Amino acid sequence: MEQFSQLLLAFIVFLSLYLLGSSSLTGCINIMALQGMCLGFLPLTVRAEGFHSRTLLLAAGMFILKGFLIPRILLYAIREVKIRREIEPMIGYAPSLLLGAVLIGVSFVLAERLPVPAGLRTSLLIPVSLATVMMGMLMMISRIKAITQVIGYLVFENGVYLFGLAIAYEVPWLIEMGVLLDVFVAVFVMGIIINHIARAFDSISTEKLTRLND
Amino acid sequence: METLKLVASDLLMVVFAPPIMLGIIAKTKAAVAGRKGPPVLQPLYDTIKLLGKGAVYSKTTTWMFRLGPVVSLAAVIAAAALVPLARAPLISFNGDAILFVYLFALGRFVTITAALDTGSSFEGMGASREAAFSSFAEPALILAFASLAYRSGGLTLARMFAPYGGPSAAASTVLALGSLFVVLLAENSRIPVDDPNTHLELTMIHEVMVLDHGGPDLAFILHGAELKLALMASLLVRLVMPEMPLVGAVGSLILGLAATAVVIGLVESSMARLRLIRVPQLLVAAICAATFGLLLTLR
Amino acid sequence: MTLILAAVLALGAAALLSGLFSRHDPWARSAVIAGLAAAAACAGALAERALAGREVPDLLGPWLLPGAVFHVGIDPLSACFLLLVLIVGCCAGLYGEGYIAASHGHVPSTPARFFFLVLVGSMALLVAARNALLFMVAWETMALSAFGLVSCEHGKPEVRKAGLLYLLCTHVGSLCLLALFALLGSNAGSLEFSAFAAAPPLPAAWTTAAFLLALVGFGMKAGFMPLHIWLQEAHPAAPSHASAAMSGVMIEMGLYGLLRLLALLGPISLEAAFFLVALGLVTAVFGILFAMTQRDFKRLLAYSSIENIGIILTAAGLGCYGLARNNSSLALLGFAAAILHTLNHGLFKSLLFLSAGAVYQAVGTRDIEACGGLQKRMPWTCALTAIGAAAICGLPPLNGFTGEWLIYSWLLRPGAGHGLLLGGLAAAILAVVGAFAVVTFSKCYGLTCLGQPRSATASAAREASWIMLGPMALLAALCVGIGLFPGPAIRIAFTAAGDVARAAGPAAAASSEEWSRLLSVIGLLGVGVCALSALLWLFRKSLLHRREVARGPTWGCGFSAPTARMQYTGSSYPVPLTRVLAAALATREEAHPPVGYWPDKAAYESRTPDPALERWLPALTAKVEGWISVPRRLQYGRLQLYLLYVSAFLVMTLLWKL
Amino acid sequence: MIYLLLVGVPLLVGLLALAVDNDERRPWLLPFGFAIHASIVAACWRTLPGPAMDGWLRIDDLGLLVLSLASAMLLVCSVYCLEYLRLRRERRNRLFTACLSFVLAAVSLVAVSHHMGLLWVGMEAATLAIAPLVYFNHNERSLEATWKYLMMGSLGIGLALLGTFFLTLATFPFQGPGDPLLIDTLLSRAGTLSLPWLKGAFIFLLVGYGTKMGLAPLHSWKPDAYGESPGVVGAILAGVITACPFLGILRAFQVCAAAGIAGFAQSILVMIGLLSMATAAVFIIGQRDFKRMLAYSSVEQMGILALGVGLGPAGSFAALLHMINNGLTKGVLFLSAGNIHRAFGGKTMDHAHGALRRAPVSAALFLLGFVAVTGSPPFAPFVSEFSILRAAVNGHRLGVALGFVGLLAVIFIGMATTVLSVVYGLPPSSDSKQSLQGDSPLMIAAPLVFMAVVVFLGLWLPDWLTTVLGGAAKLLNTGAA
Repeated sequence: MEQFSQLLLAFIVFLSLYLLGSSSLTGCINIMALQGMCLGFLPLTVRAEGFHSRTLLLAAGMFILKGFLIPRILLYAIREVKIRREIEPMIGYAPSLLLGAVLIGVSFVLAERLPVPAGLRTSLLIPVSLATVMMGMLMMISRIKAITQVIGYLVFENGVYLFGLAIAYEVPWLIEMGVLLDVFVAVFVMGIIINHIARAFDSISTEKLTRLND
Repeated sequence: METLKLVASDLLMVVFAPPIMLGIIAKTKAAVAGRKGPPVLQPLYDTIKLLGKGAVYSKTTTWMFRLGPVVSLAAVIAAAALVPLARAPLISFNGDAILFVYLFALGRFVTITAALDTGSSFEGMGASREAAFSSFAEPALILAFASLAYRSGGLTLARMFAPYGGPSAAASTVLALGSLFVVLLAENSRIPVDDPNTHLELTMIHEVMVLDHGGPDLAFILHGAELKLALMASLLVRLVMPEMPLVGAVGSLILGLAATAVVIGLVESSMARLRLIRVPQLLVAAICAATFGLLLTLR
Repeated sequence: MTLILAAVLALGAAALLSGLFSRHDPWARSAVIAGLAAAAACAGALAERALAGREVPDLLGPWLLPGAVFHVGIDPLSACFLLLVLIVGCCAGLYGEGYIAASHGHVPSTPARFFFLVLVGSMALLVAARNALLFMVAWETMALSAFGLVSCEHGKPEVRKAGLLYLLCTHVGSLCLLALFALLGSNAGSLEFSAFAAAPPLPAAWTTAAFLLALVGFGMKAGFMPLHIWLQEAHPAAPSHASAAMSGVMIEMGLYGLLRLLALLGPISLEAAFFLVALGLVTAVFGILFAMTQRDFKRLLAYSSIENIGIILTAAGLGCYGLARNNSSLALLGFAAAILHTLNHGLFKSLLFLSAGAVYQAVGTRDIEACGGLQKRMPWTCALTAIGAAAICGLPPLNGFTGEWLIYSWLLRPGAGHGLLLGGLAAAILAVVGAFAVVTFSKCYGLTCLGQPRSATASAAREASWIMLGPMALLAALCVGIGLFPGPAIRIAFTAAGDVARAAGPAAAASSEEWSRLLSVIGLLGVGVCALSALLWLFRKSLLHRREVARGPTWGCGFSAPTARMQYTGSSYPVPLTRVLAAALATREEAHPPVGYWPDKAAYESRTPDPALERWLPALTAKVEGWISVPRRLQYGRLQLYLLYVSAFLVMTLLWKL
Repeated sequence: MIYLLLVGVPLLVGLLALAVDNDERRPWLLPFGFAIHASIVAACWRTLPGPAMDGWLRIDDLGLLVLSLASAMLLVCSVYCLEYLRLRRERRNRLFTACLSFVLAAVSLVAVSHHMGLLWVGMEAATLAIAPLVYFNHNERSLEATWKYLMMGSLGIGLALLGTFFLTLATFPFQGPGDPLLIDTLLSRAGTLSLPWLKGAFIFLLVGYGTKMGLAPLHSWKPDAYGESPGVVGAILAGVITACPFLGILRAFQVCAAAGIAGFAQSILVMIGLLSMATAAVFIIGQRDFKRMLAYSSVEQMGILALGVGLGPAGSFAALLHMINNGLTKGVLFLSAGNIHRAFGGKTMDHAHGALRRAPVSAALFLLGFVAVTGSPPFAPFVSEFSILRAAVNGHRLGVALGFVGLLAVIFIGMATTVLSVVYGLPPSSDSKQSLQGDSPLMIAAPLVFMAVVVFLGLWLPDWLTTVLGGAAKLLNTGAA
């Protein structure tokens, strides 16, 4: 079981890196869906307590939401505003991959300084979640298109959720409440925004959104 | 009785000495130039004649114009009350030296404003020069006074100009004399600072300010100027005059004044008038001399 | 002690009423006059009691602010300044009514009245404040109301500029004072002045900090060079009654602050004392130099305020020297000279500003070159101006001389010591300043009031109204009165100085008596000069009696058609000095001399820029602009960058702190 | 029960607003609803209600301060809205009114929740509810502003959630009753918390809530959102919405102080406080757009708050007082700025000058508000800023004090240049300006009320307020060095 969870975590990190590297929007969304599914499996594996009904529910919810629902919305969005590829990002793909690697290193360094919480089956969870969080941020920073920024934000959310798994047992409702509400709302509102952006600027890039400055 | 004599002698000094000094200066110059020159009492005659004349006032002028001569003369007379002429001055108190300086300043102020009252460009010019040059003369005067005050240990003219036998008395006295003499020349518009009897208004300083005054006003002004000269000269004399009884004192003072007049006459006939731009340099030299004297007294 | 509250409240109420009655001018006017009268009555009685040496108990009230007690008290020092506030405040306020009425709406009446009353009230409160917080509240109220006055006529761009400059300077000063009081408060554990006095001496590093903070904080208000930059801009911008109150009283409040601090904290080091003297002399010399070269007579007056502040600061520095050497008689003399000159300056400077306002309204310009010949058209104003000018030059029969004389007698006092050479030089510098003052004010008065009118408006000038002349006459009367009979003023100054010099008791009283005796002799001599002049006047009258007294044109030295344009001008008058002092002044001359046999139009213009304002300040601002332009690039609108800042900050903090 | 009312009443008002279908009448719901809310808050002042929902809901002094500030400000602003929305007839105001009341509901939730998770939920709700208000003008600029606001906001919220998780992990191994995130639990077990996790939690919460609060360098959305939203929304953003994340940071600080690592938290707070002031100073100088200028001034004020808390007990007292003063003053400034903006049809120095001639009262209020917010007596912010300065000096931190004073001076210079040129001078010669109107009674009444309170607090700090402030400051510094 532990090996499996470790494998999953490693896979998740790999997926985030892949996201950093990939340029096609549909590709990104599919990979995100994949990552979401992995997240769905995780609750069953990381905690020692095994199969609660709660854990099952959580897993199923995540699986559906992150694996299918959100990707659908995003695909709808890009179909709505008719774009396929990310134009040249602010930070190139190779550099952002390198940065991603660096961030993974940083997150492991940070995780070193934190004692491993009791009742956690794998010590890998904390660094991986931190790494995912950071790579999500990196993606939000390095991409031009609004939609890819949303994807980055979702990666960030995944990281937060991963972290939440560590405490899912002690704080019964927080992770559901938080992550679900958060992801749901963020993506929903941003979908609206993106539509507006599309109408206002007949493009989905945030290039145009630099009028307000000093 | 003593004081009565004192007052009488002072009064004589204030009334008669000044014109006579001027007469002597003129005589000296004439003698050097090989002329006969006007009589020594000529300035006195002039004053009396002017007092007898009527007046012409410019339409531009106001009461300020008439106030000028009056107040300037009054200020100088008041200053005279502070100066130790033959013996102790009429009024003497700690700090009267400053008052002495500022009374002259008062006279200058009213003369200047009176000159400006005429609205004449020449008199404005004179006023401007007078104001400018006196602002170099005053620090020299104050510095000289300072050294005298420090060494004599009192800020009263009577003590400052009493005979003094302290350390480095001679040197400091000479320096004070020198600076005071320059100040005297400048303040009384003598050569080399100014030429009292030039006939080109453009080169005048003091004389040009009083172009419009005539009659009694001119008389007041002339006498005021003469008195000012006499007062500063008598200060010089007191600086080197030993202590002696009243009569002797009066006599030596008169002699000293006459000598000063002769010196002034010689200076005037031996030197040319400086270019106006050079005048401040002369006065600054006086300031330096006074400062050096101050250093000596403090050493 | 409640009297001071009554006075302040009366002024505040009057201010509110004058604001309410902005529609009904007469009501507002009566409100102003009533308020001023009431305040004068209350506070005057109080000041009299305090100066008579009777003990006035402090008034403590609860005040629910952290560290604050509503604590007002009065001692001779406060009373002395309170008196000044009242005299100048009432005269200027009364004059202001005439001024506003005569300005035909150029001066917006409501703010001019409201802020003026607030200004006077806050200053009355300021001198009585015994708690740092209360002091700061009064201080800032004063500063802000003055700002309101300065920007009364904010339609004019130069007024806006002046207002902004003033606001910036005064606020920087106030912040320094805040820091200062925070320092003192943390040392004393309370913001009460009494606690400051009782506190243990500050740590060495803090002493320096406190000294500098006080110097900048109070000096910004008082206008020590080079902190004066706002002063010559703001005073011309304000309506004249306000300029009078500001120049006559408000900037003196900076000195009051310094003196109060000295009274609380005790002696400062010898070096600091020397520094103060040097600063004062520099301020005086440059103040009068710049004053001499101005064409705008209100700017000229403002600069001369800087000069007088310098003289006062010199005297205060001499007092500090006395304190540092714990020679109480010297300290007493120095501080007394400072306070006396403060009083005198308040009187003649406000008089001069009031008459400047009258001239400004009559001629419609502040340019000396456009005035002239006013003495025939507005005799009273010009006569009073003459008195003020003579007084500010420190000429004997008037009050200006008394203070300067005290300073001279300090500097040239007999005795030995290494300070003496410096004393002599300082005296010489004071003499130079005095002589320059004669140049300046013979120009200011002579070229403005005398001669022939240089412009059509000047020849059409009319005399000011009586409500404007009355206060001016009162101030002039005070100038002459103090000059001729200085006794009371001297006693006031010495009792006030006693608090600062920590010299009380018989010795102080004796020396005060001594000095007042000497000055009374001078006053009598002044009376003598006046009497003598009168006699000579009569003498001349009798001589000219029954002789023909002709009136003709001014003698033009042979030139038969002199015109007003041929008179000496304000620009050419100080040239002999500006040429010599070119190094110090950097006067810019714009000369087109006549050329050829048939010269066409020739022109000459000279202008003396204020280095602190026109060279150093721009240089500083340019440098600051350069500094901030670098981080400015960070905010150019790209969301990605914003996110980057957040993430970078997060990671940095984690790596650093976790 | 009372908690239910506090959160429910505004929620109900919002739902009603959604239901009512008349733009004329709908705004009238707000003042009444908010007045009820305010009266409930007043009741809380009389007697603090005890904990409810086994400790999840509880008003302590800190919460009471934030709650009262929010309730009062929103009440006054709702009165302002009556007139404002009447002038903005061209827009449907359904969403605006509803969201305004939802904001109050969310803020009340934040204020009363005594549980880090619940507090976070309230913050989330507030973030979302404010977005449509920022977007009220529906033009490209407001769209951009909203976009940036939401992006930054959601990131911040995410980080705050992460911080909350950290806090939970700090309590591990957790046994026993209660929820680990209850403030009381955290405080009672402060000794046993694992410090590395706690530190991490504080940093994440500081960055997350700091982003919402607008501390530099997390502030960059602020000028855009403040500049492009209506004046009244700006007032609410600057006065109320900044107070809630501040409360969140204060809670985290409370735990740190109890766990004995106050020094660590204080050092970070002082650093970020000075940094914020410096950033504000840099951007305020030469700022031509007076609404953006106000935004930067708000950044500065947030920095002052952080600095104050970082300076120990006395500082925290001053900071809490300053939170209230700053809110009210910002109310004055933004409302009057909105009026001036409307009176000139522009919010830069190029469009707007001579406001004193065209909208006298608003301009005067703007000027006074500027003087107040820069800490001049006799206005309230002076008291708090001076106390913070004293706290710094009493702590012998002359460097901090010097920086504080210096930055205040620079900021004053920058603001004065803009404000004076807006207020003074001659208004632009107007040809088609009859559409732009000057002062109107209700819209100057609201800022006048704020101004009155600011002056009053500047001269007289009521002792009931002092006691509550003192209690809150004590809460913050239990066990603080």
